[in-house]
Amino acid sequence: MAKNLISIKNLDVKYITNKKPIHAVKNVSFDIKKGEIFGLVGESGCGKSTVVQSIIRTLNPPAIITNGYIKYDNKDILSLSVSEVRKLRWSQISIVMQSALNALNPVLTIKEQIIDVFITHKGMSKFEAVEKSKVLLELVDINNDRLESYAHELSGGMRQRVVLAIALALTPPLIIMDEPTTALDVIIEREILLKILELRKSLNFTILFITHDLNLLLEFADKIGVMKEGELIEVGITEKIKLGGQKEYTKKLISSIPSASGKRGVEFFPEPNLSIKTGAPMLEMKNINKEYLIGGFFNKKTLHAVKDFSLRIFKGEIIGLVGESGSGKSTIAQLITRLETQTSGSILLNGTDLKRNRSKNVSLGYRKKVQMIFQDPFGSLNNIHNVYHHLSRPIIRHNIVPKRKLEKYIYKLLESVELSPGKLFAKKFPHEMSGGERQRVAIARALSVKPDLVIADEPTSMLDVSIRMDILRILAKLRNEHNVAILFITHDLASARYLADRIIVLQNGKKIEQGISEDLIQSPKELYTKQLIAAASPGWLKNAILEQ
Amino acid sequence: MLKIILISLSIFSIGCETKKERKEERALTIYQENTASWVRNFNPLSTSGTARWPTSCGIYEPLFIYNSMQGEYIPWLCTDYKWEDNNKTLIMYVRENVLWSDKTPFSSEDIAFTFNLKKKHKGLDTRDSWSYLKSVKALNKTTVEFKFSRIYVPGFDAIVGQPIVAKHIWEKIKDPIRFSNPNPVGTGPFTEILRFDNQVWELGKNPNYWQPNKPEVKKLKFPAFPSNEQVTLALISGDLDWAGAFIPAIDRVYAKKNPEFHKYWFSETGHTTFFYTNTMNKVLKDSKIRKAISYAIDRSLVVKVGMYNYTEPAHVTGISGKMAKWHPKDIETKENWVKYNPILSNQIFDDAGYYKNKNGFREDKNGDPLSFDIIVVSGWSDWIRSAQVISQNLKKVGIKAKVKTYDFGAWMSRMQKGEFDMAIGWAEKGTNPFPLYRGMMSSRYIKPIGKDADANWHRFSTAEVDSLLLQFEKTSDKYVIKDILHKLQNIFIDYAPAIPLFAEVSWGECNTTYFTNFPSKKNPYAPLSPNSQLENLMVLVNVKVR
Amino acid sequence: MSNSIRYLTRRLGFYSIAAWAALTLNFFIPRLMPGDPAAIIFARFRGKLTPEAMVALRETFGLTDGPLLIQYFSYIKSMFKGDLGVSIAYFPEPVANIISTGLLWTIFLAGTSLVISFIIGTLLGAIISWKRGGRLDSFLPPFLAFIGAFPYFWLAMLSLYIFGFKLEWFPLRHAYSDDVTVGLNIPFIFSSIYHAILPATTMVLVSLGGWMLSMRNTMITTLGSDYITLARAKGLSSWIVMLKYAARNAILPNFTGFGMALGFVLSGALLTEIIFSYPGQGYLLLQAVRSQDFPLMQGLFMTITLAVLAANWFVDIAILFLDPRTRK
Amino acid sequence: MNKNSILKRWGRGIIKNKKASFGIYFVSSLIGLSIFGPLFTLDPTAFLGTPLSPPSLEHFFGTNGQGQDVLSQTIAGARQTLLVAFTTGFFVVLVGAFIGGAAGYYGGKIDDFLSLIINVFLVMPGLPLMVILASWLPPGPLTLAGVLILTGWAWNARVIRSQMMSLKGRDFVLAAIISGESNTRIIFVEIMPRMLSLLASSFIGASIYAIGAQVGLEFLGLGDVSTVSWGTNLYWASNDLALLTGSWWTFVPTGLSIALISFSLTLINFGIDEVTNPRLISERNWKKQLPDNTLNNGVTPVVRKNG
Repeated sequence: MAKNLISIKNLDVKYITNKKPIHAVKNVSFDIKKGEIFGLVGESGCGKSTVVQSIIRTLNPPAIITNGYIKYDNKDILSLSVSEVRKLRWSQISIVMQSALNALNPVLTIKEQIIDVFITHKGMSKFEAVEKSKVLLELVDINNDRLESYAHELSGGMRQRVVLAIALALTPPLIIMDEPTTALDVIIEREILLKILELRKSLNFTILFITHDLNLLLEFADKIGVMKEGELIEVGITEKIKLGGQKEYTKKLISSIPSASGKRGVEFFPEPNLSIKTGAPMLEMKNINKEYLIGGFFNKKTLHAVKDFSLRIFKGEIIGLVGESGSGKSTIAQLITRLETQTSGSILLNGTDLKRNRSKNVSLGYRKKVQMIFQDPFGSLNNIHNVYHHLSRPIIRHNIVPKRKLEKYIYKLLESVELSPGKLFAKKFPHEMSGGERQRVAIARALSVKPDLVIADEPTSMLDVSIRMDILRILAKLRNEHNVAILFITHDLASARYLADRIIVLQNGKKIEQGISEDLIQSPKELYTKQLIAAASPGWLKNAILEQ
Repeated sequence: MLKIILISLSIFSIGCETKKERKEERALTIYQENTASWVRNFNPLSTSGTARWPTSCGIYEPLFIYNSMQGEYIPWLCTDYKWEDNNKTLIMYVRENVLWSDKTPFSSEDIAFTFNLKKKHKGLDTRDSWSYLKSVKALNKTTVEFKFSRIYVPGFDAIVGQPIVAKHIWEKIKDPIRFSNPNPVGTGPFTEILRFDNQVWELGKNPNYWQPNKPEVKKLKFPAFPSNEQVTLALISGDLDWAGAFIPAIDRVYAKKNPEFHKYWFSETGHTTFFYTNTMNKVLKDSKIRKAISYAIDRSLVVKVGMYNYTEPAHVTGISGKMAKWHPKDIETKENWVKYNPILSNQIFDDAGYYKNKNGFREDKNGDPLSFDIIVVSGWSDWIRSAQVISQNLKKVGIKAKVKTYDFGAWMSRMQKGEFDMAIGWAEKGTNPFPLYRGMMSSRYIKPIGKDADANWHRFSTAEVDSLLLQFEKTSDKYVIKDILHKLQNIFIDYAPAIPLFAEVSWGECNTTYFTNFPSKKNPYAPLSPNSQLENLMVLVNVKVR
Repeated sequence: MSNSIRYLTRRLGFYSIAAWAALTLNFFIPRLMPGDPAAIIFARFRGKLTPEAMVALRETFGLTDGPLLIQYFSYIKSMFKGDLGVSIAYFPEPVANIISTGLLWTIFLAGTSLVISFIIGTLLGAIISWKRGGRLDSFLPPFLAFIGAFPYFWLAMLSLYIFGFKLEWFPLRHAYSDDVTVGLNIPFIFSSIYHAILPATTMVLVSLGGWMLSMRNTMITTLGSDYITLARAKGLSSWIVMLKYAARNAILPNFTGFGMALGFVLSGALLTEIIFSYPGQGYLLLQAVRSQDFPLMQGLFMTITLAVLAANWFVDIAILFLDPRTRK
Repeated sequence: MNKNSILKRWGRGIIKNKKASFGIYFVSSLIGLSIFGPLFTLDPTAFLGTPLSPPSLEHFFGTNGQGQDVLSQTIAGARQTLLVAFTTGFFVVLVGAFIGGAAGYYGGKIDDFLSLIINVFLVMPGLPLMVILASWLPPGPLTLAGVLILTGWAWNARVIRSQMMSLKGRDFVLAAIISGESNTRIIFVEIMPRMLSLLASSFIGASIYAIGAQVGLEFLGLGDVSTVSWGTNLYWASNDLALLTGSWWTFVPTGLSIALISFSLTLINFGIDEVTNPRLISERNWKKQLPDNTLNNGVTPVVRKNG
């Protein structure tokens, strides 16, 4: 049995505020053995980052560690003096931070940010440090001429590798990885994880890996700890957790993971409706191109965001539009909602070209027919207005129901998105609700004007895993109740599979493949689609290692 | 820490200031013009009057200097004059043995040249001499003949006051209007520019000056002072020897701090500051009303609040002090409407049919309130204060008078165009009261409202005055002159074309630590104020080193 | 790097538009104001002029009447030639000469105090944000805000009176002592510095708080960012984290402000120069205004505007070096 | 509106904030004094007593160089100075909000054009322009306010523009557009209230600027010195050589009043900043939990009951 590398006992962390202190971490204890990959999973705000930052004591004020021990190498980190902590940092424990763009200083070169580690801890000369840095970069497959680059000059994947390289600089026994791949696209995420595993083999370090994505940990970790509201509710080896663990919450998390392979298998989703593709399409996009001009007067560049894109949506249909960031899927949403105008091509609503109808009434009529649900439930509702305001405005504007029936209509609407009692929720302000509740309000708002088409732009990606399925289920239910068409935009092929009748795959602004959902999942034609499916299937990491 | 810094600073400061000038080296340090930095201009003919102060009263010299203290012409570059040809020709006798500072002899040719230069360049003729001159010729080395195109005896003042430039220098100057004459060659007591920086400059004495053993002072020094406050500080701390600044509460601030050396003398110039009432106004055109307004003004309060009691309430004729000698004998029997008498004032208004309404303000027959604006130049604080006092005085007799300040340009334009009800302003000046009464009552200056008038802004005239003025221009007979001036004063008292406020004084301060023999009340050989231009020459020549 | 050049040319383009706008404003303001400038000028001399003399003088002053548009073009033309006209109050001195007497002094006094106040203020801001909640942090911001709340001239006059007049620690006026020769010699340089201490200190004192607070605020935002946490996690010393990582970033917005302020020093020293009799631009402007010397006024406004624009352009260049993101 | 609305929360926060509440208390009492004070004091323009007499029972703050009562002049001066200051503050924000708001919201060509104007006004040296304009225009509070607005609006417009730009791309604005709201309603009902703290602190900032600039211009004699305001009080004090005559009472009350009101306004702004940007609150509470002399040294403190 391997020794404990680090062991945390009864850790308590509080944030001091003007009012009551916030108890962010409550009585957390766990051990990590040497050579292990320990995964810590939990939803945003559950305290997992606070736990790991306590280990190297980088929590900013107003945080105070109020109880517990962190034993490392027979010493209690929490008893160390400031200079001892500083010595411990990086040489013993290093950290890879969530967003590499934010973790790298924008005004310093990569070189400057690597060499100071060597200079401070190893007392190297500048020249030695630079030489060492070159080796380090090559370790993560980055050409050493990148040393003079700035963070903004690198791609997302490269930045993450650089941050990884910095963490490896002193080959510390323990590396903390705080959501290191969250901001990346699935395929790049895969590459980075493979790289980490490869390096671990050669450099032999222990990993404490933090993520909100349980699916990832199931592939990757040896042991998993589940956190909820500051408490560590369960710790177990991966195999046990995979089977559902012991706690209800863990079970719910496991069951919320959509999968792109195997059977569709989630019982409460209605079957896709494949029978409605008859007659004229409700909305049609014909050969749409969208180019953006970027840069100023003198250095104009064009960005071809959408290339020759066509789409037909019929009444009551759900189409999944799948693509990674930068694939042009959000641009398409903006074109349909007319927040942007296409460079060429035409959009027809019920057979009428939008370009020809520019008068205000027509556009108001269009607004009534096409509605949208945004990705970020915290941003799409205005903090200064309550739920009633958000729902009543479009109803009044489009004159959906007479004034005296307004209140009742709103309450009913809220209840239809499972916010009951409606009367209570109508009075709430956005900041008084959870993310899931907000997103339901947003759905209610989109439905309030009885639209024909709702565009749902990544409606679940900012939500906690455990409630994503609820939102998808509500959307599916509403399609059936209101016979509204939904354009479901997502980067996650698996969730598209659950909701959509048809799926369109986008890459670099181009439609590369489309088809009925199950058909496309079962027998993809394009390599890219295959990669996407592979990355969203259980066991993908092991398969990938095998492939190598 | 702070202590150390301060100590080292003060040591440092001593180090910097050790070279305090020894007594005999001390330059006569003068303040006359407000400025932040000096511009090198010594053109005495400059139309804009922008040359440095001693240019026309130190570097260059005039023919005669009118001494306002003595009321006589002092011969300077000329020794004598005479009128000929029924006042159509003026002969000047030029002083001999005068040298320019470059040792070239001075002669009558220089005088004739100076005047003919002004004829050639109209822009230089700010004294308007060529509107009555026909020719100026040097008859021989020591005589110059001025021929007049029309008889205009008052032109004498302008002619004798003209600073004379050197022909051998100026005949080579192509554009004398724009010429800044950086290295002047003059006949005056101080001609050598020793140093010229933007914050200080020095003027050394003329080695070839024609007055023997004069001046006693070796050099003059002019530091740049941007504000009166700075001047006062400099005077108190002994950095200035002679200044002409308005200093409030001067006894307390300056004189009492060192009674032995800190001296000042605010001498009356004989002129007066006036309160103008526009006679084109339907109410103010009535001389009775103008007198009623005058009765309502408490001049002693105006003088106290506006002028720090540095001057006196004006005489009803508008002239006083050195000019008082022109007063007619029977002046005491005349109506003295500059005396504060609000009861009489109220009565006159009532008699004229302007009654007070229930708010205590007077109305005319149509029920319109009597309401006027007093316009004053913004920033001219003594006038603004005076106007404020007057406004409150008038309120007491039921007249609404609001003080409005305008920037000088806007104020001037309103005055000239006659677009004002009431205003505080200056009057025309001269060696006798003639310019004053001409400016106040001549129809020659009257222009319709909206057109610029050079003088007579309040637009008053009578035929009687016009003919008197014409007579005056043609005579050089002392008795006739006196008689005409008496008549003009009587007319002024009868009609009250403008309301005299207080006598004008000129500011003059000196510090006698290093220099003596400045003019004073006891030794009034000239005004002390360095703002008295030509008369300052006498001071520069006569100041002695202690 | 060609992108940088393009960026700088673009900024230059903007500055020329701004310069043109200022130039035009400069032309129209005096012409739209009440009163005939020529008449006002001569009224001030209190001279008597024949109409012919008046015409002659108008010509010398350049106050010719004519269609506004033609006047405008000839004005633009002469501005391009650097001909700012002839001053009226200092006639016949060219405006350019007068301005040159004060420009260097203003730049010296106001520039030095700006640089000092920027450096000290920024450093203080960095330090108090670093030691947030400390004694310095709870004392300095309100204290400097209180000092800055006084009218500048009020403090300046008081300090001149106390330190200059009563205690005689500092000279009462001018940029250098009257008994030194102007030029590059030690007494002159020392004298200039000595004379600048009091005015510069008052200027620094009132402006310090602003720099400090804005630095503190940006520092606090910066200190919350991930790269600071990472830098700390790397075990670097506090000084390196504060200066190399935090202050280096936080100074950028402050630096843009510095550019603005650098330009304003030319005009901002107006009150200082009046109170301390400092021979600079500011007082000249006030004097030009008081004596209706609009060629001088226009000239001063023009140089000040150009200085502001030039200063901003230099800041653009500096930021290009300081912030690699702009080089994209 | 519900008491949980964010605006109400800010409001409560500001009232609870020590700095802001002190500032509000002082500013509002001074406003009250300036409104009602002149009813109880002597006529500030009347020439009452011996000029430059020191404070006495008859004149609490003494008399100035014209024998006017300094106390009533200080109170009456507050009226005009504050009126000009707050008018300027209001219009600077209004103009800034309109131009900056329009530029930020509409973007494109409108933004290009408006931004150009804003930037031109920004780089135009304000003080000289102010001096020149103030000298040419008829002096008085209206001119002062006008000149201050003209030279002061651009900075606010820029700040509001950038805030508007960041807000208009937010999802809640896009959501409002998609739900069919009109632009005016979006700007004024959805966006502007979100900027309320910015607008409020801009208003206060502009008012502070207006007090300073106004007093400065008047001190130079560019205001209407025949009226009573703080600037003219100081102008006359300097005119009467208050310092050299030692009559401190003619300039200290006004100078202090100006300093106190500007300081109070600054404190309100500190408060607004702290309430709406909690990061700025100094970590006093946090410090209280720690042993003495611990400051943020980059290492999270540990305070355990059992050591």
